[in-house]
Amino acid sequence: MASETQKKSTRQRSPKSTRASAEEKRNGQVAVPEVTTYEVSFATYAADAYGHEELGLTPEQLLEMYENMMLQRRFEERAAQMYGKQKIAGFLHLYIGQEAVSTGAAFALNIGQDSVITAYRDHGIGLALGMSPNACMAELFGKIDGCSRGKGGSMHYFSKELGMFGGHGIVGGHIPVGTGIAFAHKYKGDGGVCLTFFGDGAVGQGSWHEAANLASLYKLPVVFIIENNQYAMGTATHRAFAEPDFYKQAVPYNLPAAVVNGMDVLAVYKAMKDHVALARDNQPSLLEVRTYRYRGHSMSDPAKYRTKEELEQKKNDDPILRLKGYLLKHGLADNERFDAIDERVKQIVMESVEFAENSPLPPLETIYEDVYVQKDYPFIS
Amino acid sequence: MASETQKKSTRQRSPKSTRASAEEKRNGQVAVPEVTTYEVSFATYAADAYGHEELGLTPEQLLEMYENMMLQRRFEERAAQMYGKQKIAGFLHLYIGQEAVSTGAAFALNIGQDSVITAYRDHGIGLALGMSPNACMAELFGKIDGCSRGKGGSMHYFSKELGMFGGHGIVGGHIPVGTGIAFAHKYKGDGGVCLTFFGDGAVGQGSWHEAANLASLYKLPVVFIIENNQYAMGTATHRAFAEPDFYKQAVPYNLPAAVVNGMDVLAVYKAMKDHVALARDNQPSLLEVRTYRYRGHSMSDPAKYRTKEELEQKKNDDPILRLKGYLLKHGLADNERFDAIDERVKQIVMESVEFAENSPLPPLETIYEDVYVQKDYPFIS
Amino acid sequence: MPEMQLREAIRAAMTEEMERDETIFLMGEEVAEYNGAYKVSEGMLDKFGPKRVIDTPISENGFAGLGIGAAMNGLRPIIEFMTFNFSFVAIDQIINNAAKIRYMSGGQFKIPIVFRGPNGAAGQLAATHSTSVESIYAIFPGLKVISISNPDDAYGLLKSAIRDDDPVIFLESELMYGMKGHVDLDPERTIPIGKARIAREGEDVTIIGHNKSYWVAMEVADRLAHEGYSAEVIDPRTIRPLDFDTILASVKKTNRCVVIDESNPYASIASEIGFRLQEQAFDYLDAPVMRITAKDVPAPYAKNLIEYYMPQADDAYEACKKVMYVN
Amino acid sequence: MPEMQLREAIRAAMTEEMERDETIFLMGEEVAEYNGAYKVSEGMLDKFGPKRVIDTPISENGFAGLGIGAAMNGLRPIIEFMTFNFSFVAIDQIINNAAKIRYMSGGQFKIPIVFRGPNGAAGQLAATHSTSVESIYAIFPGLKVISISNPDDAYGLLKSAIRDDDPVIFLESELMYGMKGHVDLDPERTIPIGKARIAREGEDVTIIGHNKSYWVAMEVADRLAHEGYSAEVIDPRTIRPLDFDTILASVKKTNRCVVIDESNPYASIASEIGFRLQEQAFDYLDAPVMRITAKDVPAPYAKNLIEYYMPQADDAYEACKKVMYVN
Ligand SMILES: Cc1ncc(C[n+]2csc(CCOP(=O)(O)OP(=O)(O)O)c2C)c(N)n1
Ligand SMILES: Cc1ncc(C[n+]2csc(CCOP(=O)(O)OP(=O)(O)O)c2C)c(N)n1
Ligand SMILES: [Mg+2]
Ligand SMILES: [Mg+2]
Repeated sequence: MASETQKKSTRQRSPKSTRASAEEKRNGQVAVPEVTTYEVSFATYAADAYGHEELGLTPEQLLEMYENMMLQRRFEERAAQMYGKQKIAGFLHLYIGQEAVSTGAAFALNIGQDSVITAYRDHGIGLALGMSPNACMAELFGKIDGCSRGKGGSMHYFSKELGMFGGHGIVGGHIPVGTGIAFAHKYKGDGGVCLTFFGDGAVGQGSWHEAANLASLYKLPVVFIIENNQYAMGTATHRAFAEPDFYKQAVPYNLPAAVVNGMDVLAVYKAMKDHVALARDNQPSLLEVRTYRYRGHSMSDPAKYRTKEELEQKKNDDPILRLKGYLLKHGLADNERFDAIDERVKQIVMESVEFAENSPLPPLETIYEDVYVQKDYPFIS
Repeated sequence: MASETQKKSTRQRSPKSTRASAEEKRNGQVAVPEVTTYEVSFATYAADAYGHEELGLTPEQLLEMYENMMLQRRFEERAAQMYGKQKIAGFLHLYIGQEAVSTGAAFALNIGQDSVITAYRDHGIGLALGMSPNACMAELFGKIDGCSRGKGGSMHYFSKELGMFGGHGIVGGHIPVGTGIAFAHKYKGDGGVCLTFFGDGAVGQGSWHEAANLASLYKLPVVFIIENNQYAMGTATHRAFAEPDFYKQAVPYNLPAAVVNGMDVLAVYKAMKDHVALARDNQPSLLEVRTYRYRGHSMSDPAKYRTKEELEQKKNDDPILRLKGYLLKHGLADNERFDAIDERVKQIVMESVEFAENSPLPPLETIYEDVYVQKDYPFIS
Repeated sequence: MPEMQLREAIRAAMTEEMERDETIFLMGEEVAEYNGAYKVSEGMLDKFGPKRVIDTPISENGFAGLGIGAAMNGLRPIIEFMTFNFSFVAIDQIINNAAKIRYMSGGQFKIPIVFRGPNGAAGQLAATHSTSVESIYAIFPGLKVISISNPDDAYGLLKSAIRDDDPVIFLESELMYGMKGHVDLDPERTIPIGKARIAREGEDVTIIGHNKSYWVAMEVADRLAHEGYSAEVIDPRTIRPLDFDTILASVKKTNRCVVIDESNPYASIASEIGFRLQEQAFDYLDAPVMRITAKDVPAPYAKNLIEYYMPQADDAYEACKKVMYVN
Repeated sequence: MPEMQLREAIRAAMTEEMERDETIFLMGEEVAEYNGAYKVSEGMLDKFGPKRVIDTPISENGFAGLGIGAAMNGLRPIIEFMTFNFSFVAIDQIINNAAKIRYMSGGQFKIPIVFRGPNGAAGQLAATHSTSVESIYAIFPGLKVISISNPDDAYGLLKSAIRDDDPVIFLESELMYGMKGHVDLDPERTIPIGKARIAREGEDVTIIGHNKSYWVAMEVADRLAHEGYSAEVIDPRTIRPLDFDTILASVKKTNRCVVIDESNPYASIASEIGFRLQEQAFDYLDAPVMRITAKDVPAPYAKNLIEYYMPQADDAYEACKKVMYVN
């Protein structure tokens, strides 16, 4: 089983001691400490390494994945437009380019049983899990029919029903929360696992360190997923981290780790499947998923910190086109089929905008709702 | 040079990729990700591995080390007595058993140029650096002649003159501060380095993770020293950490790491020398020093979480006796010499108690002093 | 009604609730094998086992967040801070997650969690170990804040806090853990959150004090009684929501008020109570509301200084005399 | 006097001070290569180089602590929080280290550090990104807290803050960064910490507001002026220490006071000002001090809700009328 291989590969091998400096010592120089070397392993889920058959996926499922990714893409493109029209305000962080990560993850879960938590770049995973595009768009518009009743906005998608635990705006702040969601799954014995997504930038936060140790110590059913899109706002990973190979973050916690090509939904799916399986066995783990965001950090970011060439090159590696290419190449779908899907997605997104437009603003009195469960809480007024 | 060996040993070697599961794949089973192994090294500073000559220490210096350790020991034994007599209150955390760490460190520094910061178990390093036993005892008594004017107490020894930056009570909270002290050394180009001590328990705090990355990223002259005395209050390391080999904490920050036997002052001294040298080269590093505290966590702790046998065994490995044995064995000092030192230490400590007794309580109006540099700050009254 | 220590009352409340509801667990540093840094949870590991009484690493931010996630996912955690001073490394979790997630999710998630532990100064522990946190947490809508002064209130209010579906900050005191008092043990009995206790009825002045300051208030009331003045003493018990109706009614009767609060003065609970009184009892106040608080400095170590730092019964007594215009 | 944006005034203050004193450096997320998330530090990397204008990882606790250590060891750091909401993950450093180390060391170390960045709500950013932190930091002796409302004050007070030998929390506002105003640029000019500004003299009511609320106060004063009422407007500018003398003198003249404060109401700066006024101007107050604050809820996202959440000029206007007993 892949999961076992994973597990094993993280145990470190017997250390090899080497008197690295015996020579110096013979020369009568100062004593030199013994140097010991130990080995650490990680797995790599590469692009184009997995065929749908070995993954147990039908062509129809691949097409669902395609539609799932396309919906995220088109939804956000439209959201960006609406932001331009000032229908949406505040921060809007687009996920475009990263859709293989959300889709690969969502398809590896038992939605309803499992849980997901992520940061503010949350439209992708929300839609991937099956949140209503209408409610999602209405949330961006700040309307009462929004998934969070207009209280949360772009950064705070939640769906209790689908196990979507948010949408969180404090970088790193949700990582311990994800660990706790997993804790509850294990405590209740409900078989659920929690995928805890965070950005490369969030790796800098102490909350990650604490959560990783807790998860490993308590053997919690959690998969930590670093969505390494190579930038935190304007900061490239190597400018913020002495060690930008994030899979190495697993070592101090004795966690299995893997690097995943996040531009290939099949590689992501496979990695998620394997690591969700570990989690179901109460073995937490770490995935570093290498991906890329096409847009700026948020709507106000001109993204001058990267070259056009870099961006173009990444766009050539587009996850949606890759899956489409796979399906076409293997004769599993024709262009007509794609056109139909694209058209349907377009309709869904258009409808969501209409829905959001027509949804009322939250009545002013709702400002006092949802603060407390207690109905008659005496607010200061 | 040892420091270079160190440096090198932390670079990881070229990764070896292994198709761990080629076999499975041939068997037509599911695809398995490629597994890559990389190597990481750490150095070990073992007990009894270093002679004073190769370390460039004279017998007189060894005797100074002995006296330095003995002073800490006797000072704290007397402090414990005074606590029993209610001359001292609040928390009193004794360092007894760990003296080789403070002394080995202090002798490796250029005191005056370099800096030290530690947690609340700070009497040992304070005295090792040369803080006045009188001022130190008076601080415990909460008197105006205390090193912190009676405002800080046991947990807050400071000496600006000696580069003793405290004495800090929030577990992990001082680790970033130590990083900043080192930052200033580098910024000013004054050649100083900062030793940042913390306990095994503090490794659980996110502040460590953040500080380690910052230090490595900015190449700061800091040595992080985990004083692994194997317990954080009543919690043995393996009960708090998924990976209790703390030298592995260095991996995600690409820091050189070493494990040091903290019961042998010569091993500690050697390790500190090597790593201070790295720091002077702006190469931060991590030392895991394995040591042991003989007393409870604080005065109220009966230490039921460990066996008498364990304690006795550790006491047999006493750092002061070890150094004494070394000196005797090599004929570098005789018992008379030790008696004279012991007597002097006894006098110093007795005097410190007398001094503390005689020092006045801080006048009430001093409560408003030392809050602000500003002299006429308008306090609310 | 058995007499028991405050720590025993807290333990009894946790134990009864954990017996009643399997989704409740206790987590914190040294709560299990060590039986609690202040022995509050003594014996609970033996009783409930390691699944439900859980030691943590020193990772307050981590386990506070873990508790919040667990609460979102159907459990009812009790998170012990060894002292609330250490909650500062976890404050982002409490302020931004516990207090706000329900709101930001449009009410989809509830977060039934209790953060509990000792608050305030406890003798010569110096500045970082002596902070009163109540006015910080009280700022944040989404949280409830309780601060108790005696075993029976601790028992009844902790049970309410554990049963409450909203996050609760529950503030105790190291110095009071050994204090004994009668507790009306009854698994079904709770004391409602948001109700102050009129500890002593009086006519001449209202003295308000919570947690340790309550006992200062009682001491002052005793002294005044000897001189023939009758003070009404109110223990707010709940800080958020504050039972201002009870306070207001009392001050409308006595026309005078002194608040004792061991926090630093600026933006304290005393400030808030004083503000609301002048706002809502303007025509009833015969004298300004006075506050007796900790001094406006960090807590010092020296015995005489830390004693001087704390709100002084003498000062409160003088303040009462002053607002009564007697000398 | 040139007219410049608030962000430019802040930049000018930092630049002049950094030119004057080599020990000053600027550190924070995106302050260098990105030129600042809100372009406050634009061009400063080019001018001062990477030694003195330093990008950080997202590690607020780490770099806040780093700044404190650097300050203890002879430097004068300016630490930028992208917003003060993110200071909560670093609050232990600020509260326990910056504010208390000097005290705990018996005055051996000084900590000349400025933590600066925007505070409060900035439109539809939802609950975690809209907190007003001033009343939290104002609690702690050892800190100074400044909150500015216009480019000239920003310039003069930031220079004072940087020169000050004590730790200063310096609160700005995203929404005001683009606001223009005259700034009397002069490397030697500073505005003293702890002095309020009487922005407008008046007789009938004192309106107090800091940061964005200052502008609400001015708007209300304008409206009142049209109706023939003369309001005195005070911008406290420094929150700790509060220039209460100025406030007191004003209220002794007008006998009425309304405080506008965009914090949540409980234990806010408004509470503190109201408390002190009733305490020290009891016989001068012709009406209760009223406060107009953010609503007692987390900040919502929807446009209409967040507008409603903020302190309303209408409400402040009504409050003024009320305390003046006119309708
Ligand atoms: C504690 C905290 N600090 C700073 C910010 C401001 N901020 C928002 S997003 C972001 C970058 C995060 O980058 P990354 O984690 O890589 O996620 P990505 O945006 O790439 O998805 C920053 C600095 C914040 N929201 N919270
Ligand atoms: C943030 C914080 N949490 C908890 C505590 C209480 N506490 C004080 S010392 C300690 C144990 C620390 O152990 P370790 O770091 O190993 O140091 P040692 O006592 O062994 O020297 C704890 C939990 C604290 N002071 N600060
Ligand atoms: Mg990123
Ligand atoms: Mg320890």
